[in-house]
Amino acid sequence: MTDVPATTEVETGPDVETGAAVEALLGTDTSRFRHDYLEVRGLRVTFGGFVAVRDVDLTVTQGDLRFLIGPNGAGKTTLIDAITGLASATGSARFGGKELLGRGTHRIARDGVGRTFQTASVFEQLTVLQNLDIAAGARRGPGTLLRRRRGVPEPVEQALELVGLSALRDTTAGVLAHGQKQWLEIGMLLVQDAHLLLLDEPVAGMTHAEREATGELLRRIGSQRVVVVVEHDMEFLRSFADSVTVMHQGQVLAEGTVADVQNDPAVVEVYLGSPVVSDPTPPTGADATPVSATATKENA
Amino acid sequence: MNATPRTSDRLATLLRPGRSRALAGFALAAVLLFAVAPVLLSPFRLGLLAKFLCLAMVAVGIGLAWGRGGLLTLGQGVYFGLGAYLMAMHLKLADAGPGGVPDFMSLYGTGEVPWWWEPMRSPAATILLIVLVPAVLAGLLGWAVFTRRVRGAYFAILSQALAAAFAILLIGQQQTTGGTNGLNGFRAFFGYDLTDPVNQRMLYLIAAGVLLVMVLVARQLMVSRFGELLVAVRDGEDRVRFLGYDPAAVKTVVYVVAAVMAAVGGALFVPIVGIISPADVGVVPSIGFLVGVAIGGRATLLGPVLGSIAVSWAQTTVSEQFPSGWIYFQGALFILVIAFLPGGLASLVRRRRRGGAAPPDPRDDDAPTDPAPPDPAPVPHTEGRPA
Amino acid sequence: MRLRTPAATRNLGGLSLAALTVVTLTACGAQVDSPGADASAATGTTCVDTSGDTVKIGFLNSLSGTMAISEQTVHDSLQLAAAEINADGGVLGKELEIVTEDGQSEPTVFAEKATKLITSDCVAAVFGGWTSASRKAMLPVFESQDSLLFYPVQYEGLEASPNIFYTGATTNQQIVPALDYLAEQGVESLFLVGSDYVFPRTANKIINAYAAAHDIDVVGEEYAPLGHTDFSTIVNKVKSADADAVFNTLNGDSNVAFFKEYSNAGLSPDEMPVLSVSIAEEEIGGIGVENVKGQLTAWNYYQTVDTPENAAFVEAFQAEYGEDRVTSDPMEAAYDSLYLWKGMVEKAESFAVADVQEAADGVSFDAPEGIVTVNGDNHHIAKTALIGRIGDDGLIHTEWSSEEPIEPDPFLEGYDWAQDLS
Amino acid sequence: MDILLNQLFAGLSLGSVLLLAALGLALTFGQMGVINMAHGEFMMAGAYTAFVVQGVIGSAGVSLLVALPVGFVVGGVLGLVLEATLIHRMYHRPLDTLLVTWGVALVLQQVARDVFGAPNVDVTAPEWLSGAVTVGGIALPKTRLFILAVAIVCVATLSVALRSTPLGRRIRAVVQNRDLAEASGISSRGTDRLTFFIGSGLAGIAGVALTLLGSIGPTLGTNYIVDAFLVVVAGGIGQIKGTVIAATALGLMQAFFEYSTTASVAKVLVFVVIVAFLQVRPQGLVTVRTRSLV
Repeated sequence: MTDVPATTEVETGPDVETGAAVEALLGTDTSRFRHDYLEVRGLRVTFGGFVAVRDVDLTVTQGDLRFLIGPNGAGKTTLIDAITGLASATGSARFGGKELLGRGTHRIARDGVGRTFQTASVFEQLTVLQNLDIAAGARRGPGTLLRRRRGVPEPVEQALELVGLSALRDTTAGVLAHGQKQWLEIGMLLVQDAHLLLLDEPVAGMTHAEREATGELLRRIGSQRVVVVVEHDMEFLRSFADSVTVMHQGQVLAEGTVADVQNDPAVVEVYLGSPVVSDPTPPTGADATPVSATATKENA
Repeated sequence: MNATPRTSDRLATLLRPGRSRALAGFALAAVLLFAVAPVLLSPFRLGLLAKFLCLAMVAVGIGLAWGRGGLLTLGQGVYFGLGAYLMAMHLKLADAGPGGVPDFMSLYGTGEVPWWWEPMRSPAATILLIVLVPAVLAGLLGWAVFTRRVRGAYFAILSQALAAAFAILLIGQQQTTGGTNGLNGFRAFFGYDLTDPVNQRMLYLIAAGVLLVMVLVARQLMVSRFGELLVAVRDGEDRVRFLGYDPAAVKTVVYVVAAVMAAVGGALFVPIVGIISPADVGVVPSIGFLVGVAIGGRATLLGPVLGSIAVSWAQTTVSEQFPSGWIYFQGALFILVIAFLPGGLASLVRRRRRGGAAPPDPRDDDAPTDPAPPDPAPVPHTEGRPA
Repeated sequence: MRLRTPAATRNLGGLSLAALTVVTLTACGAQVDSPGADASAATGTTCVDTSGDTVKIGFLNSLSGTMAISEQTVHDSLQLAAAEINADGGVLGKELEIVTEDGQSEPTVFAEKATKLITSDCVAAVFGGWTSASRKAMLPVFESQDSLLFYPVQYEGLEASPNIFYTGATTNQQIVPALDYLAEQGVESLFLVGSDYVFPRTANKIINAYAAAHDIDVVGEEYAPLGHTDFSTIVNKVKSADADAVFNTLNGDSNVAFFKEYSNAGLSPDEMPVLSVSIAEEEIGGIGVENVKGQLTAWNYYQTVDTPENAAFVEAFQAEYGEDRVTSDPMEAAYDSLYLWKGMVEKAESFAVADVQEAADGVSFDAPEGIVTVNGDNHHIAKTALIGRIGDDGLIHTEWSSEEPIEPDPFLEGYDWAQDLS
Repeated sequence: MDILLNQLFAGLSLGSVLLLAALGLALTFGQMGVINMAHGEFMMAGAYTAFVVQGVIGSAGVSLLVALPVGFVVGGVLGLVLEATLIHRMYHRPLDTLLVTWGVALVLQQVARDVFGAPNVDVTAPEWLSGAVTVGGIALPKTRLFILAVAIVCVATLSVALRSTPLGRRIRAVVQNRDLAEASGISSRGTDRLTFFIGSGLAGIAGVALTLLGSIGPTLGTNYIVDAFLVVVAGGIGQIKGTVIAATALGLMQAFFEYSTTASVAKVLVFVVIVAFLQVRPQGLVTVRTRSLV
């Protein structure tokens, strides 16, 4: 089952340049979400006695490809969990004018919030096509559900092309390569018609070329949707991030452009003690102009 | 769209028998059930087969709920019993005549028919209730536990306890349910004399027809988008939730379908076997339903049916020869299949098929998309996450 | 991506629906209210073959499952009786050929296997069954196939089928004498403990009616689910009710837990005796002699019964199955049942069901328990009632006897106080 | 008042029985995710061990005390064999362990039937456990006090062992994060086996203790297995504390429901209460909060 046909390997991977599909997919019906933004205020998550996320404020607008970084345990994933209803939280998280906290996960998803997971989570026993078709179908009625799928819905076809998995549409998702699974997940977010995309380490384990392709894709998506990316890869971040939020011990440590946060002494201090970052060029040190976390917020 | 056969398509196709094969399979089954069996088998063996077909109906539902939906339901005896008891109540009342009192009530009870027996005087109401009561109970229970995300082992154990409680309840209400004796001694089925061999054959044919219809329903559910969604819920309930679906609804639907199938099987079991007692609905028979499903192949369409019939048949014939040997045989078979061949015998068949040539048109399949990878072990991953 | 036509599905559905409709329409048999229904009801066209040197009979006991504990013993004594009869020249000169089937402790299996024995194996009679549920399940089979069942266990009465011979006690040969005995001993209050199933519930109905007519207070009535293992609450209730005696209709395993709890709670046979109707010699070993010694039982047979027939029976049984084996009432009743059938057949000079039924009345047998006689009206057996006390040796010793065989009265029609019962 | 105290004791006693039956499950199911339906048959094996030990030693007074550790070993070894042959290949599919072990349970029951015969056998309670202790007008049967004590000792030993011995730490480490534990050099295979050995051994002890109360027959285990699983489910997974509370609560409920209604109705009521309870707390009474998701 591991013998993914060699002929297909040539053309896998997001293909943003030939992006008629991108326009078709991203361009459809974004009007109702245009100029929407994610607004998090005073968000707090506790597990038992442990405060995982402490009074986080965060604003992300459309067109601002936001990266969320921080050492392990900083609360990045928990923050996403809270926004998507997986972890119960206090405070406020609004998107498209709607309060997200306190609602069921599937209802939040229906309001246009989608996410991916650290370990790509696709339905391994279903084909690529079936995965996308399910992602596209949350609003289907019983009549449609109880009938067999005939043909491929337009958005699914576009997504297949966009994430470069057209040739593998009938392959069981479980046998896809790691990067392909992550593209599939992104594709699922797109057909799901998510307008807030929360991506948890989307390029982990990818080759350099694959990262570049993914980054281009994210940039394209980010221009039309609200996108938050959790990522450890600093090179990737420098190439594609419009802005960065640094979290540490459940709090927002700094926020701003890549350059801003790289020069932030607080950030430097945290990261020097942490081996997680594979950053080949460490921040330039304490003599750089200090930028306070509160000040950089205006950039957002 | 592009219809050129792709290499990857072949892969997918290999997992699915072609449409012609499915059609041939159904036709063969229909011929066997409707033409061959009634001719070849003695009335006694035909009656046995009819009973096995009723049990196979439960298996179809379990195949859907467990094989496809990942819901290990250890309490199907409850729904089987509901259908059976409702039917048995009707038959008892019909035997007693209009306004009459079933014999056992005057013997062991007050000689008054309790109010909740009354609707079963009407044949139409009985048939309606046989479907409605299990559907409503399964719907309520399923919705309650699934929305609270009780799943995996928790659900299995709860459903098992439900079966235990149901049997105790039945036994305790001797005056109205017949207690351990259950309900038996029926004379007629909707006016037809049950001792007449012609009518017994008719019952067999009805059972065969109903089973075929159920298999078709199951097939439609499996190949539909709902079937794909069901597999998705089984393998990644949380992921499905993040796509905007409510997995509880999906699970509840399949649980209800399985419950109704079990109830219909139970309802037909009663006139065919002539008795329903708590011994047929408790914990042990409930697990017994799973044996055939597991051995046949839980995630396939026909695996549960064939497995269930084969196991019942083996139980009858082997136990005729070796009473205690049957238990070793059944136990060992069950252990070996579950541990080493989780896809059931169906996965052996499919494994062999993979060696064969691919059908001409890869997309022209009419069979249920089987989500289980053929090799090495189709593991319907169920959430066993402890917290 | 080619779209699939739905034709295949539709044809298929149509095909099977059509087939179903056709066969259903054409395959209508007799309706109950149509003329001739009664004739077709008794279509038991027998296939019993008596032309050769042998005649087939069926033994149907649970050899697996929960009831195997009890039914295996019955099976053993049936085998013993068959071997004896064959050694003695068979029945009407024909050797008995035994077909054994396993009831698997499930009523539906009993019904299924009974059908098989009658219609496939063509046996002349079937011997077996234990639980009421198994008998109730088999009854319609024997009636519709017009065959014979010999049922060897004491039971709750309220039944009489022309196709069943009941060779164990009915209520007026066990429960009523037991109550007579207790009343004689001056018992004025009773506590009833039973398993939650048909025999205890029916027995307790009778006991309540008896008590009402004989100035006995029933101070408590408790039922435990079958397989119940914790009797502390029930024993607490028994203890606080402080009755003169306990009438115990618990079944099987529950007796063990009950008696252990009973003696642990400091209750003894001297202050509050327990009279049991389901504990035979077989069960005493499992309960533990120290927990039940001195308690009372009501049966029609004990291993200690002092008759030459019993001495021979016990000796033969132990020679066959081992010195450590004990004999009990249901085993003896099963043993009797085969000899009674032999007596009926030889009196009728025919194996045919109708002839046997005809000849049944008055057939008697010098059984280990004493003489037993078939009542042709209700197909039960006249038996002597014995109250016994469990001794240190684990056997039961007769304490009181009705002296005379009691005529069976399954519906208690001869008892004034029981008129409202059914 | 006496009745109230009597029932209180009856409930506690029943709770201790349930606890003994469920404690091993709390380890194998709660900590390892294995749904061992043969747990009841391990109890049965323990009970037959008591029977055999009594036959060898003769004296009832000593044999019970000898049977407890021997029963632990017998149950444990059975568990070890089961783990090594079947369970270890199935950790990733817990529901299948349920079915496999059910098949094992069937076979074990039949083995018992063929080896020891279908009828029940009896273990004589030692002289020093006969009768009752009267406290404040309430007669407390010594056998039940003994079982209560055995349950308490088992719980105490287990929780101390889990908390403060290197073995216990290894078990907890593997339970909480198998991969990490393996990366840290803990052999998860060894730890799995050990956990299963101890869990199954506890079933053996439970079986020995139960000989004081009920029958010893092939189906002994089936009478307890459903209730034992309900205890673990209601108690929540991962901590012994939940199991203890749930067992006690279930025992008390059963005793008081049974007193005010009947034993049958009480069983049904207890089930209803558990379902309702799981509506409120789907993960049981005591849960380990965890961040691991999906």
